Order: sequence, then structure tokens, then C-alpha cells
Amino acid sequence: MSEEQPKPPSSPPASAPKTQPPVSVARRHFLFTWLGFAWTGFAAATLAALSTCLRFMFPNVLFEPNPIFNAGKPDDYDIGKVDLRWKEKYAVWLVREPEGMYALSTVCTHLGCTPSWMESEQKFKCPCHGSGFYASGINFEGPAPRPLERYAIRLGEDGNIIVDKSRKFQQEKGEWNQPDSFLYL
Amino acid sequence: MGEAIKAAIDAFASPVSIFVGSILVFAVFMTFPKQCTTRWVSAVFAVLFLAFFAFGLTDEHFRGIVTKPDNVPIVAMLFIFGYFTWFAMKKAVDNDERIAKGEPPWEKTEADEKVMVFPYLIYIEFVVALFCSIGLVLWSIFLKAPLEEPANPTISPNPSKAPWYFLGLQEMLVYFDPWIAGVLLPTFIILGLCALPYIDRDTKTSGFYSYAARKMPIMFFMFGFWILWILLIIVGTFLRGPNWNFFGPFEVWDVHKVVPLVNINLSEIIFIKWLSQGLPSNWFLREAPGILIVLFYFAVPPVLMAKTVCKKIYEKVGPERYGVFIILMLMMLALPIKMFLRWGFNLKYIVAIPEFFFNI
Amino acid sequence: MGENQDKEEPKKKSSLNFLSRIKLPKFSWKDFRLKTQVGKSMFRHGYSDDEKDRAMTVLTNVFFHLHPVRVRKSGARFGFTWCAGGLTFFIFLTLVVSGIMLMFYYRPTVEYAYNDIIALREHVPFGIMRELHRWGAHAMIITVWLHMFRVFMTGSYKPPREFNWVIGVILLVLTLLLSFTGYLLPWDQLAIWAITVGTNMARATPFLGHEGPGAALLALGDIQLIHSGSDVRFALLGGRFVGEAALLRFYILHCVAIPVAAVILMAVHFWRIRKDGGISAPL
Amino acid sequence: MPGKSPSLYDLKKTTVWFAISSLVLLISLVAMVLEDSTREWKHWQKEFVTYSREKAEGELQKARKAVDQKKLAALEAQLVEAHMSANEQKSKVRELEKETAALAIKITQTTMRYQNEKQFQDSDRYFLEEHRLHHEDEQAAEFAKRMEERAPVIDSLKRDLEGLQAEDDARKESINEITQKARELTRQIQQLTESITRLESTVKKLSPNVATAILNAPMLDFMKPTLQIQQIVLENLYDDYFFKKSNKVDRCTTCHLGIDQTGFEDAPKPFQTHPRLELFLSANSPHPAETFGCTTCHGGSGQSVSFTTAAHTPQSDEQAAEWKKDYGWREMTHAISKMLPLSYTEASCTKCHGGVVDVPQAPKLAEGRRLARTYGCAGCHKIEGFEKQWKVGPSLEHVQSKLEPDWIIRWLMNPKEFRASTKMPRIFHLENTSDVKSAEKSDASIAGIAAYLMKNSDPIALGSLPTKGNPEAGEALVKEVGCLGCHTAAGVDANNFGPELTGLGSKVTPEWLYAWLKDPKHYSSETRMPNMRLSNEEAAHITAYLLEDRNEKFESIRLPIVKSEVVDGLAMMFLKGRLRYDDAQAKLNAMSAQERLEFIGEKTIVHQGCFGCHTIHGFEDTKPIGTELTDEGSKDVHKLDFGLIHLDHTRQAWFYQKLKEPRIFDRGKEKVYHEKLRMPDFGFNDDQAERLTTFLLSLQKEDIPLEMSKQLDLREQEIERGRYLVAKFNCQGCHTLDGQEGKVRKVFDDAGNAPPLLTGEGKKVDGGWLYDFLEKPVTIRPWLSYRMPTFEFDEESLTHIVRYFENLSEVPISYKDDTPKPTAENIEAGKKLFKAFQCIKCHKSNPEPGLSASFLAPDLVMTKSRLRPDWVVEWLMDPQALQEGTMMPTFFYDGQSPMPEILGGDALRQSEAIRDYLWLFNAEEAHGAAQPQVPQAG
Amino acid sequence: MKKIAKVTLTTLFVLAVWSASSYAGMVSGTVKFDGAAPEAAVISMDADPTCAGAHSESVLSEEVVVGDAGALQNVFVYVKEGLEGQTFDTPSTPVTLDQKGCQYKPHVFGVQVGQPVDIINSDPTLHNVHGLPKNSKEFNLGMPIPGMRVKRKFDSAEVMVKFKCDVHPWMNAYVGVVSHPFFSTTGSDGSFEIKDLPAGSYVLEAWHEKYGTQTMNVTVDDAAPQSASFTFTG
Repeated sequence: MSEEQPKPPSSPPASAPKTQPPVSVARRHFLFTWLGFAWTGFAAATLAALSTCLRFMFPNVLFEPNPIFNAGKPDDYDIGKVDLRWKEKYAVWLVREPEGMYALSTVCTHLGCTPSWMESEQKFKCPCHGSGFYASGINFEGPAPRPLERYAIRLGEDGNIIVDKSRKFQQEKGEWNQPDSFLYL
Repeated sequence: MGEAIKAAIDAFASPVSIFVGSILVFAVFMTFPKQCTTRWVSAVFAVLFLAFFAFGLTDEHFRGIVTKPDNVPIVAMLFIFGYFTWFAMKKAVDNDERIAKGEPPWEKTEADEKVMVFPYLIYIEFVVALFCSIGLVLWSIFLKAPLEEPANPTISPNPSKAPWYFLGLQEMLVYFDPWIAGVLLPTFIILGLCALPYIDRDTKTSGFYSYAARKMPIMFFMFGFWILWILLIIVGTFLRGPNWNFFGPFEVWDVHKVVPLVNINLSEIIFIKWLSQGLPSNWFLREAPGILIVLFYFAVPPVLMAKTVCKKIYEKVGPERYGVFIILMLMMLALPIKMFLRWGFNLKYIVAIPEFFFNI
Repeated sequence: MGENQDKEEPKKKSSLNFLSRIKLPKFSWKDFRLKTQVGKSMFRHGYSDDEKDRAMTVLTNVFFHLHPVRVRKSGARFGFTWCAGGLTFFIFLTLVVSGIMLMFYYRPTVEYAYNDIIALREHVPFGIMRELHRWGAHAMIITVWLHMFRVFMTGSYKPPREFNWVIGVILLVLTLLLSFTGYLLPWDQLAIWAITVGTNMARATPFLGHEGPGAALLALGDIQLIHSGSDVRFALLGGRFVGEAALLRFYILHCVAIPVAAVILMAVHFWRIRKDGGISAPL
Repeated sequence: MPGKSPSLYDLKKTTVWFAISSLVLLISLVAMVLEDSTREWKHWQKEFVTYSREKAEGELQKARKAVDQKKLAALEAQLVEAHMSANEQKSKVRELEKETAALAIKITQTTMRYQNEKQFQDSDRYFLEEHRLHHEDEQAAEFAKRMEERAPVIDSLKRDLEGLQAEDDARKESINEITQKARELTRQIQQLTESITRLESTVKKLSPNVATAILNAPMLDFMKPTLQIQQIVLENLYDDYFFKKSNKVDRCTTCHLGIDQTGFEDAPKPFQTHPRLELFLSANSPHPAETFGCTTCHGGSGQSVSFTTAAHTPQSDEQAAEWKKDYGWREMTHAISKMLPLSYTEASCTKCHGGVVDVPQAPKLAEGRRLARTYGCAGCHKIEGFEKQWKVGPSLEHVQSKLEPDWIIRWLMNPKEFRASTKMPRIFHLENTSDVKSAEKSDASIAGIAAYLMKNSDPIALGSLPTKGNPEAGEALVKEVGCLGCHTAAGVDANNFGPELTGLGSKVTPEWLYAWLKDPKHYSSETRMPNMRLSNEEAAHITAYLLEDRNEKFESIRLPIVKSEVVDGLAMMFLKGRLRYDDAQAKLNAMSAQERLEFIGEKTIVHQGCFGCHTIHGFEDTKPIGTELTDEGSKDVHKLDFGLIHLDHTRQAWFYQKLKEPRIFDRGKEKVYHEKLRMPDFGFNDDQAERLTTFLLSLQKEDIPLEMSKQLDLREQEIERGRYLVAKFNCQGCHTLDGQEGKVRKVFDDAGNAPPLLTGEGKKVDGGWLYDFLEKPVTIRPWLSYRMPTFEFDEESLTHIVRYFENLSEVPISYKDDTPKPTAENIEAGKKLFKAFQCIKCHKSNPEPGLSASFLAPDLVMTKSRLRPDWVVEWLMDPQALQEGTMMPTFFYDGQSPMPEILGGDALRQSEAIRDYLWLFNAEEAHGAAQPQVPQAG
Repeated sequence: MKKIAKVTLTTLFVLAVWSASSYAGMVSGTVKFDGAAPEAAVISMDADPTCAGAHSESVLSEEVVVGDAGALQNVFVYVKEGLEGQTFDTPSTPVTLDQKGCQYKPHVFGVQVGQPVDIINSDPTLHNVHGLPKNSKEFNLGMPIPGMRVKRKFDSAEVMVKFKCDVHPWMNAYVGVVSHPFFSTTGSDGSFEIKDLPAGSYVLEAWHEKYGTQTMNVTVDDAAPQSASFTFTG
């Protein structure tokens, strides 16, 4: 539409009287007229109203499970095993290795499906598009563009494992070296 | 006998064969529209199609997928669109013949006469609406709306599929990252459709069925609609099984099917395979070749084409319109290009910057 | 519709003569239409087969007057229009009616939604309304695509109808969104995963999705501004995953927001058909 | 076109209006945004940030001071040195790094190839299996061949990979070695300054900065606000919205930010730490916040995030005024659940802790329940869970043998006149019956009751006293024999379980008292007063002592004159309730004056519900008169009659007022005599009223899901059954038991003379022995003057008590014979040790009188029948561990025996040897052992 | 001599400035009993012949022992306030508590936290040492063999901790457990002496078994020993 107007040079300017000064001056002038104020104010008010509507769509509280949860004592986990007990409630796999533990997100990095742990093949396999991940979370097959994310994990004062899902660590950003991405035991 | 045919079809079926086959059929149809719309040829097509379908329905698996309540509309759509494409092309070819003979298109002959809306038009609408109602009621009686297990966020079905009309997009995800397949391409489809009348503005060729008069737009549109949309929906719905693996139409969807996915990024090909180096740690350096290729794709062909193949168009519509047109076209072609790169070279991403979720 | 019967009425009268023997109170439709104040007030046109009254039928009926009084012969041909647009509108109306009916029984909460669908299947009188609604939705998508296909094939998108084409494209998108949002409401596995897969694409929206390219650049120091709790998908779902809030939001979008937008645009679309010169024809 | 149609008004002027309205609209929208983003809770969160920053700054300063600067400097110097020495090997490191980089490429390449091959292998395996399944042997063979060919490739690739990895590891290891020292030192430095670093980052995080300001800015605060509403969604607890229940959501922690953290004990008001963190909120406590939230106990609107709407309830008017001033508080008039004032919070415990005698850790509620039990609320009011409640007043079945009618009349006039501490409430002559007419009626009623009781009670046989009795000896006996375990007497106030023993001379006859002391069950079969097994002389002495005290003032109370017309009026009033006037009159006329008196007495007993506390002939099955209190704590406030009294319309205010002044809600009302409020005046003090209010508030029915409420297991149920009996018979009046100190023990200067501690008794003594002992007590500690009385428990109660003790000590039911099977060696050793440790010095079989109790310990002859063998060993090893403060010393300090030559000096074996010896120990042995007083030299 | 003193003083001053603590201060004084001394009760040891046999004369209670000129024995004097936050080395030399003639010797004494108390049974009879601290763990040790020794430590400061023997109820002793070495017990002349107290102001407390406690403020400097006297009245 907008392209339409400048195109035909021959069409007579019906709306713009010829008496108007050059465009730039007119614009500046327009801003300081009542009409300018009026439209600016109206536009701003409309914008404000629209943005309040947009803000309205983001609630201040969520009825979702607390992202920080207590996962019990490290001794409850078998070394070398991917633990599935928090998968349903918190969407987290806890993997216990000889030197420590880490918490893997159960969200496939491709399109957010939930992969399943294949104990015999020692890999996570996503049912949606077939992405595969090692127990470490590294992707090795399928369309997943990057490894599974890890969540912050630490030992609470009472010796319980605290998993904080609000903090994520991504391997491709080199974040798996950060202190809370791996719990040394 | 039947099993052997099924096995042969299954063995032959692959994204590549289906795509290439469809493009071939499409090319034939577009090149020889007159011949293809003759009664005999179309009858053969129709019979072949129906025969395949009838044959397919004898197969339990095929029947299961095709008659899945939510897939029925796709089947219906196939028949409807098949018929109407033929119908439109038939009319177009007829008109083209008339124009070639110097006669006005058929619509022109009736365009100047006006008829009373009441009752003529309203009657048609009324009856059509009644037929439509009949159709809906019967459909509803014979086919129950699906209802599966209650929603369970922890168990994702394998495969998880979007509603059928978005399966084209989901199929694109095989070749592109979500931000392209799910956001960029749909946006461009919408924008492209919107831009259409502002690029193709020739009012002389409007208001009647014709192929000759609008060869280019129809070809592009049909390619986009049939090959890049309907075909992808068919593949995504009927031929994608567990783990989004490809399955032939008669192949049982086996969850355990393993297909090697040995895709590799362009940067890996260049740096590791060809240069035998490690990947540069700087992402920009690492992806520079890919970025260059993409920039090249969007910068050079338009200029070249403007001077050669599309010279006429360029002159006709001017630089702005040409620019919009060519970008849309390149976007559209990007999909088959990426498909062929994937099939041919196992290329995963041309540009892969997972650090910024930026993969092409 | 009433008019159709009107016309037949006088002819049929003779054949129904035997009825008058059963001494029914005499009632003449024609008299009612032309002589009583009630009849006159309801119909603002005469009662004969002439062009004037036919024209008046269209002009004075709020529903018919979407149409002009006369149309080009070519444009009225079913072979030209396939009646796809009209059909789409008709299916839309069907969906509105069946949808409103369904709303009487359906509650968009995670504890009830699935139950209510089961209720429709099991015991609600004419629970088939759900099938009508679902298949109607699918049919509407097909007819919308068909309508677009037809308009394209006849080159009817060209000036002066280009703006109406754009509106049509938007209506097409709205139709898809209507169907998509409705897909979640049964709250079964099919629904939740289709919507999960569908909306996950929104995560990859450039800048606005938390897994979209460029989102990482919107940060204050080491605080990521766009994350799974503040991106465009969150606004759509009202949560980080498809849950209770998403169900409600999709319900509102499906039942109120998108239909209202679609109705407004449809009005413009229909109005523009007439303003842009009716159904297209060769120049 | 322009100029043709007329203009309506000046467009320019309208434009001005357009501009103004646009701007004003914009301003109003901005105001709306501001209003939305400045909320009360944000203020508190900001305050909390400030407070915690200041706190962290203070801690930081302390931490900085605490760091050992010298050590730090030394470490840093070492680190520099370590870096220097590492730098010397820099070229080597660089070399190694280059090699690892080269290796990395090889590894990547090999990995890729390996993975490729492996994937093809996996895929081929699938197809091989598929083809095999369908008996397509040709294709199967094809795939099998392919796999066979590929297998060695994969193997070699894997080996290559492993080799490369090993090389890589070796190089990384050597690099590590070089930098080892520096890293170790860095770690040490970090450790040393860890708290500083942590606190510094905390302070920095809490300091105001641009980023936080942006994150919390209006409209932008959806992204990652630092100020956020905190909420706990309780999965198994619900708010009842009548049509439906909805999960409880508590947002209290939005403002009470420090409530579940230690370190905020001294913080200002909303931030304070919860005072009982070990019991509530913390994850390891029995009531973690995640599961129980806040409003479950405290009440109030958990979802609210402002002071007023959260329905905070002030403790007092002063606090209300303060809140109004500080927080703009006002009362939520239409709230469904208001917070309980802090003083009544314990009332919520019973929501989940039902079926117990006392809720653990809820002292006020426990006290309230105890009061309810001892004052016999359940006598008049039906309360679920109190059905087994005993009658708190004495039985009046034989009252004519005990009391004079005049005494009864004086008593009923005002029981407190006779005994200030009595639990008998005043029933007559209270606020609403103090006018002359009512008083006359009350007097008549009292006389009627006395007449009725005299007539309707049976006499019992009373013997005469064998001797006159010596009051002084009696006083000593009262103090020594154990009366003080229940009664306040002889000027000692340790217990108020039984009636205070004053003024008895004005009340009962010596014959009755003597008979009562000798055998309480003779007078009243249901009495809880146990038999003290007093000898005739002892009983006579005590009788003499107790009857010495007279209440002259009480005796001088003038008996009211009962007018016959008042009696008739009352009788008519009662009769008219059932009969027509004429019939009533006829019936009245048929009665004699005495009969009329007895008639109104009977009716008054019915009307006032005396039988709720006393057993009275003729009222065995009469239903109690009070309102049922089972749901009183959740009773609709509108159902409570506040009368004309100005009072907060809350349950707690009403209960408190009712308890303090039971008749107050009649004030200003016009009622006929028998319609007036009847709740008697117990004379509760403020504390008692508050405790009882807590108790009443605790009587609520809320549907708490089973998994959330405390379910008693079998053991706990048995304990509760025992606790009921312990409460009923006041065991803790004498014994320390179940975590409660024996009340009478404080009277004793010498703890050795006090009734024994029963902590761990179940583990200590044999269950069968305990059963016998409780049934028929025997002397264990002859030096004690206190006697274990004979309670005459029935079999069921005995079993319950024994199981109670065993369960408290977690003794499992066992049918194993646990008698020790001693060896000769053990017996010999045991005997030696027994001598060496001079056990007999304290554990004398027949102690000489006059010795201090501390000198004495139980007779060891009893051991084998009384004690559990395992316990004896444990006891000998370390008595303090079992009973802190015991006078039994340990001979095995720190598990070492002082007699290394016996049994290899093994403390455990020696203990067992002593135990084994004790199982053979009998009276002769005891006698023999007591003889040689000179200990052996060790 | 003067020179030396000067040098010493200067050094001390420097040291004081340097370390802010100099160990030169001394507080000494006497504790007196005002009024007529109460007559000491006679302890009957008849219950245990061994005990009775150990004494030829009648044994007097040690609860109140008043010497010449009202000198009050067995008063425990220690620095109560003024040393907060400082730590002192724990001596390893034990303090001896003897049980002799069925009496504790000494009757009142002081010990530092962590310093061992060496408890001896010198009697040929059974004693049990029952320590009743509130801040540390209670203990009750039977000592059946003559000459037995046992060491015990206290984990935290407490004034005073009572010892008793449950076999011989008349036996008791009191120990003041403090966290620093600045304490003293009055002897038969009623005098006490606290040495090496760093300069500063302190609160002294005197404790007596029967007459309770008294406190006094003292300021200690390096110049001269400070004197402090307490007087208890009956």
C-alpha cells in the first residue's frame, strides 16, 4: 500500500495543498501545533493502553512447582545411574557419578519433548524427532542442536541436595565448568 | 503379489524419491497442462490414484493411518484439491485455447450480463449450504471425534504431532531450526501471500481462469502449495512415524527402527574434514564460510538474475518489487535446496551458532 | 428462506384444498404479508415475482444485502466461484452456533475439561455437537484454502482487489489459529502434545523467544531478560509449559478473541467485495 | 468540495480539546501504571533488602577482622612463588598444550567416524532383525555380512579413540602437575577468604543499582523482577469454598521474608525468624513450610499480600490501635478466615493432632485441655473425644453419710467461701440471679437440692475410730505418706489434683473421714482416691489432724430463710412446663411441704445439670444440659449470642468473656428465672480463661486429608491410652514420667526421698512384675516414707499402663526367655566385682533407720524378678546415660574398668558378670555380703 | 637500678602499646566476715565406720570457716567481666581434689576451662564423685579402690560447680570453672591474689557457699598492685 503513493508521479496531490511549506519544516511545525500534541498524546495513550494489555498477559505469580527443590541425600542415589524419580514432578534427571552429581533438564533441546532414558543403550532418546543424548547430556544424534541443559545443584546446610531449576547451565556456552553445575561429593 | 508390491513401494519410498517424483509429476503437469487435463489422461490419473488408494486400504497399517479421524480431512483435502486443481487447469486451458484463437475467455462472454441475485445466486448458496450441512452431519455421524488419554505432561507420545494443517511446518523442522521453520518461513509465507497482488498487478489478466496469461505466478504458487505445503503435510502425517523416522506407506511404525543420522555442520566439513584442523574457538571465524554462503545466496543471484533470466520481470516491475519478489522466491527455494543438501551431503547446518540459537 | 416458500404457497394452495375441509381457521400468508401491520412491519417489500420485488428482497434484508441486487452472470456461476467463500462463511456460522452450544457444557479447567468432553461423548443430549464442531473446523480450513486457491487461479487478487486479498490472507491465518487454539481444549494427549509441539516453535522467535536467535543479547549484565518466564511463548501459554493457564488462554482466544477479530475482518472482507467491484470478471 | 457544506464549529478549538483529552488520558494511564506497580508488599521487600544488606555489611566487617592476615600474606607469597616456578616450565606447558590441541582434532575426527560407523551398525542390526523376523533370509544375510565387515572397523576405531584419550589424559595430567601447587594455594586462599567473598557478593547483590531498578521498573517487571510475590501452594491442604475445596495458597512469605531462615531472630517485625524453627517451616522439621504453609495454623487469608487483607488479627486493643497507625490496618469484616491472635495459635494443632490426650509441644493447649478435664467441661457439654471423661465431682450416692444438709446449703450458696481453691463452680446468686426475687428462688432451690440429696442417698456403714489420733502425727503422715501427691495440705502446695484439705472440721465427721481414708472405695466406688494402705492408727492420726482445721466463717454463714410461697412458685413453674395449670395446681396441692422442697430440688438438679459432675441417684441416664462443643471452635460467630455487650465479634472474645463472666450475656436482658443463662462461675483467672479459650478454639472440624493429619500408629495409640490413665490418676503428681517432672518432687530437699523417676521404666522393669506391682504394690525402697498407693486398677487399665511404659521405652513385645544363663566364671567374677565395688554399701537389704536416703538404694534381692537383664548391664555400664543425675555412680569411666585383672578388664563383660551374679543374689547372699565392711585393696 | 627500671618500664610501655596487653597487673586483698562467726556444725560420720574411724576429733562443717580477725576462708574470687573476647592458654597441670577422711580437700577451688581436675580417693572406702555442672556434662564416678585417681575436665565456664558424694551425704566441694587464669581462693587468712592481670578495668566477683556473691570494680594498671577487699555479713 505504502509503495503505491510515491509511485504515480502524475496523480494530482489531492490531500496536500500546494501552499504547504517543504516537508521537513512542515513536520517540525506539525509537532508543535495543537494537532501535533493531540495526535502525539493520543498515540502515546494508545501505546500505553496496548502495553498494559500486553503486560497483563504476564502474571505476577505462577502456579507452577517451585523451581528449587530438595532431592534428598546423595546416598539415596546409585553411582553410575541416571535417576528418574524427579522426572515427573520436576522434569529433572539426577545423574550420580563417582565424583559427584549433576541435574539434567528433561526438555529436549530440539522442540521440548521429553526424551526417555534407555538403560540398555545408555542414552536419552527423544520420541518426537529422534534426538539422542549421552548420560552426560551431550547430543550425538538426531536434530537436537545442542546438549541437554543442566540445572544448578548444590548441597544444603542439612546435607540434602538442592536443585535450583531457575539457573541453567549450557554446555555450548562453556557453562558446565561453573561451580553449581556439578556437585562434587 | 500384494505384499510384494507393498514391499516394493516401501523400499522405493523415501523423502528423496517422493520429493523428486512429485516434482517430476509437477513439472510434467505444468509443462503439458493441456495434455494432462484431457479426459483420458486425467481419467488414467484418477484411476491410478483411486486404485492405489483402494489397494492401500486393504493394508491394515495404511488403513489405520488414513482413517484416523484427524487424518480423514487430509484425505478429503487430497481428493478435493486434486479435483479442483484439475478443474481449474482444465478451465484455464480451455480459456487459453479460446484466447489463442482470438476469442475472449469464456467468462468474458457472460461478464456483461447481470442476473438478479435473488433468486439465482442465493439459490445456489442455499443449496450448497444444505449439501454442506448434510456432509457435516453425515461425517459427524460416521466418524467420532478422537479423544485420547487425558493430558499427561510427562509422557510424550511417540511421535508427537502438531495439528495436520501445521504438519508442513513440523516436517520443515527436519531440515531447519525452529526459528526458521517455525517462525521465519511461516512469516514469509504470510508476507509473501500478502505481497502477491502488489507484485503481480497486471489487471488485464484477472477475472478468468487462464494458465498462459499467468504462467509464472501459477507455477510458483502451485509449487509452493502442492510441493512445499500439501506434500510436506502428507509426508509429515502419513509417512513420519516414531522418532520422526520416515516410514513407507505400508511399513509398520516400529518404535525401534534405527536410521543412521550422520548429519554434519558445514563448519565441521570445512575445518575438520577438509582442513584437518580443530574448530576455531571463535564462533564468527568458525561460521564465516557458512555466513558468506548465505549472504552470497541472498545477494548475488538476484543481481545476476535481474540481468539475465528475470530481465523482463525486472524491467516490468521495477527494482523494489523485483527485490521483494526475488527475496520471497529465494526463501521459498531455500527449503528444497536445504533438503537436497541434507540428502546429498548430510549437511546439518550451513551456519551453526548454538551459542545464540542461530542455526541455518 | 421464507421467501422461497412464499412463492410456492399460492400454487400449492389448490392441492391442499382438502385441508380446508377440516375447517381450520382461515389463514392466508399473502394477506398476512400484505395486509396486517405485523406482516408489513416485518417485510419491507412487495409480494410478487417482478424484478422490483426481487430487488427489494435483497435490499431490504439485512442478511441478503451483503449481496448486490444483480451480479454478473459469470460471477454467479458455481463453476467460477466454487462457492468456496460462501461455504467458508456458512461453516463459520455453523461453528459459531455449535461452539456456543458446546460452551454450555465445557469448562476450561484442567480438572474438568477432559471430563466434559467425555460427558459430550457419553451423555450430553446431542453431544454430536462436538463432532460437528471439530469436523466443521477441519472443513473450514479446507474451504478457506480452496477459496484462496480459486481466487488465485482466477487472478482475482489483482487490483483493485489487492487489499481484500490481504484481508483474506489474514482471515486465513485467523482460521488456522482458531483451529489450533481449539485443538487444545479436549485436554487429551493429542491436544496437549500438538499444542506443545506447535507452541515450542514460538520459543525460537528471534529476540522474543528464549531460545530464539538474539534473545541472549537482551541481557542486563549476567541477567538474561528473555527467559522461559518472560518470552512470547509464555505470554501465549501463561506459563512455562502447557498447563492450566494455557488451557484458559487458549479457550479465551478460541471463543472470544479470535472470533471477534475474524468477524470484524469478515465484515470488512464482504463489504470490500462489493466496493471493489463484486466478483471478479475479465475486463 | 471544502467550503460547500456549512461548518458546525471551529475545528481548531476542538483540536485543543482533542489535545487536552489525549494528554489527560495519557496521564491517567500513567497513573494507572504507577498504581499497579506500587504495592504494599513491594515496600516490605525493599525494606528487607535494606535490612539484609546492612546485616551482611556488619557480618562482612566482622569476617574481615576475623581473617588471619598473616596467614593470608604467607599464602599469597607462596602463591607468587608457585606461579614463578610454574612459569619456569612455561615452554614445556606450551608444548604440551600444543600437543593436546593436535590430539583434540584427532579425537574429534575419530569420534565422528566412530559414531558414524556405530550408527550404521545399529541401523543395520535393526534391519537384520526385521528381515530375520519376516524370514527374508537373503536380505538378512546381506545385512549380517555388512555388519560383520564393519565390526572390526568399529573395534579399531574404538581402540584408536581410547589410545588417543589416554595420550590426552597423560598430557593433561602433566600440565596439571606443573600448576598443581599454584592451584592448591589458590584454593587455600579462597577457603580462607571464602566468607568474605560470599558476603561481599551478597552486599553487592543487595546494593541498589541500575540493573535492579530496571528489572523492577513498572511494565518491565515481568522479566526478572527481584521483588516478587512468594507463594507456597499446598498440595494436600484446602480452603473450603463451600461448593468446592481449593488448594491452599500461602503468600505470607512475600513479606515475612526471614521467617524460615536462621539469623533473623532479632530482625524487625515482618522479617523475624519463626520462634520455633525446629518444629515448623524448616525442611527437616515435622511441619515443613512446603507442606503445611502458614495459614493452616495461623489462619487468615493466605493469598493476600497486604497487611489488612491478609486478615491479621491484633492481640489487644492497643495493638489494634498501633496497627492502625503503622500499617493502616482495619478489620476485614467480610473475610472467611481471620488470623488467630498469636496467643491462640495452638488451637490449630488439633486440626491434625486428634485422638491424643495432650498435643505435643503445645503447652497452652495442653493446659487448656487439662483444665477442661479437671473442671469437667464434658460433664455438661458433649465434646467428641471426651466421651470417656470421668465425673470430676464426688459421687453423691451416699452423701447423707458424709454431709449435713446445712453444709450443703452453705456450700451451694458459694463453694469458694468454704474452699477458695475448689473446682466446684458457683451456681447460684450470680450476676443474672442477684436480684431479690431470683435470690429468693435460688435460696429455695438450694434448700431443695439439699433436701433431695438427703432423701435420695443411701447411708453407708461407718465404724468408730480405734483411737483418738494425734494431730501432730497426722500432720507428719500427711506430709510423708503421699497425700501431697494429689492434695494441697499441711501448708504444702505441690498439687491441686484432689481437693485442698482445709476446713474439713466444718464439713465431715471423724467416722466418715476415717472410713474414707481407710478405704475410699467403700464410700464411693468410682472415686479416683487410691487406698494408701494406712494402718488404723495412721488413719486415726490423719483424721485427727485434718479435722482440726475448721472454717469458722463458713460455719457462721446464715442459712437462708426459704419462703413457702417461693417454693410453691418454683414448683408450679416446673410443673407448668409439663402440665396444664389446673393439673399442675392439683399436683402441687397433693404434695407436702417437704415433698415440694424435694421436688424443686430434683428439678433444679435437672435444670442446673449437677449430675454432669456428680453421681446422683435418679439421674444416672439424664442427658447433659450444655451445648455440644465438638465444633465450637469453628462455630459461626453469628450463632454466638453477644447479648447487649460491646465486644469484638470474634469467637475468642466471646469464649473468654463467657469463661470469665458466664452470665454476662444476660446483662440488660429481661428474662424469667428459669430462662436465664445457667453456665456456672468457676472463677477462672485470666490465664485459665485464655487457656480454655485456646482449648475451645481447638474444637473445630476441618476436613484435613488423612495423609496430612497425624495418624497414630499402634504404639502411639497404646501410649495415648496410658496417658489418659496417667492423667486420670495423676501419676505425674509424684513421678517424673513422660517428660514431665513429678510435681511433688520439688518438696523434697533430698531427691533420694522423693518418689522415683519413671523415665525409661518400661525398659528397666519386667512387664509382668510391673503389672503385679501396680495391682498390689510392694516396698522397693524401704527408706521412702512415700507409699505407692493401691489404685485398684482393673485388668484392662493395668495392661494399658504396662503397655504404656513399655511403649514409651520402645520395648517390643517379646516371648523370648531373657533370663541370663551365667557361667561359673561369670558368677565368680561378678561376686568379686560386687565386693570390690562395695555395692552392698548402698544397696542394703535391711537398712538401719535414721540413715540419709542418699545412702540407700533398692534391695538387690529383688533384681531378678523386677528388672530386665539387658537393662541392668546397660545401667551398670553408664547410669548417667540412662538417668541423668542419678546417685548411682559409674565404675567404668569412659568404658574402662578399674579392675583390669578380672575378665580381661572388659567393662561389658564385667557388667554382665555382675548382672549374672545378681540373678543368683538372694537374701542369704545379701546378708553375707553385708558383713565384711572392710573393702579389699585394689 | 633506676635506669633498669626505666628501661623496663619503657619496654613495657612499648610492649603495651604494641600488643595492647601487658601482664603486670596484680589484684590482691582479703575477704572478711563481719559479725559473730556462726558455729560450725559437727558432721556425724557414723553411717560409715571407715569415715568415722579416720578422725579422732569431731569433724566440723567447712561451710563457713572464719579465721582470725574475721578472715573468711573458702571464698572464690575471680574476674567476672572485662576479659571478654580474649583467649588464654589452657594449663595442662592438673588441679588436685582429694577425698580424704570422707572430706573433699580443698573444699573450694578454681580451675580453668579444659584444665584437668585430678580426683583422688585416699580413703579405704567407696566414694562417688558426683559433679553437678549445668553447662558441662554431669558425671558420677564410683571410686571403690583406695588410691584411685581419675581426671575430669570442664567444657565451659561455670561458677560454681558442686561436687558431692552420694555415699557420704555430708561431703561436698565447689569448683569455680572460669575461662581465664585470673582467679583465687581465700586461704585461712582470708587473703587472695590475682596476678598478671593485663591493664584495664574489670569486675571482680567473690563467691561464698553460704553468703552468695559480691562484685567490685577494679582498674588495673602497671604501676602498682591493686587491692580489693570484700566483706560478707551473716
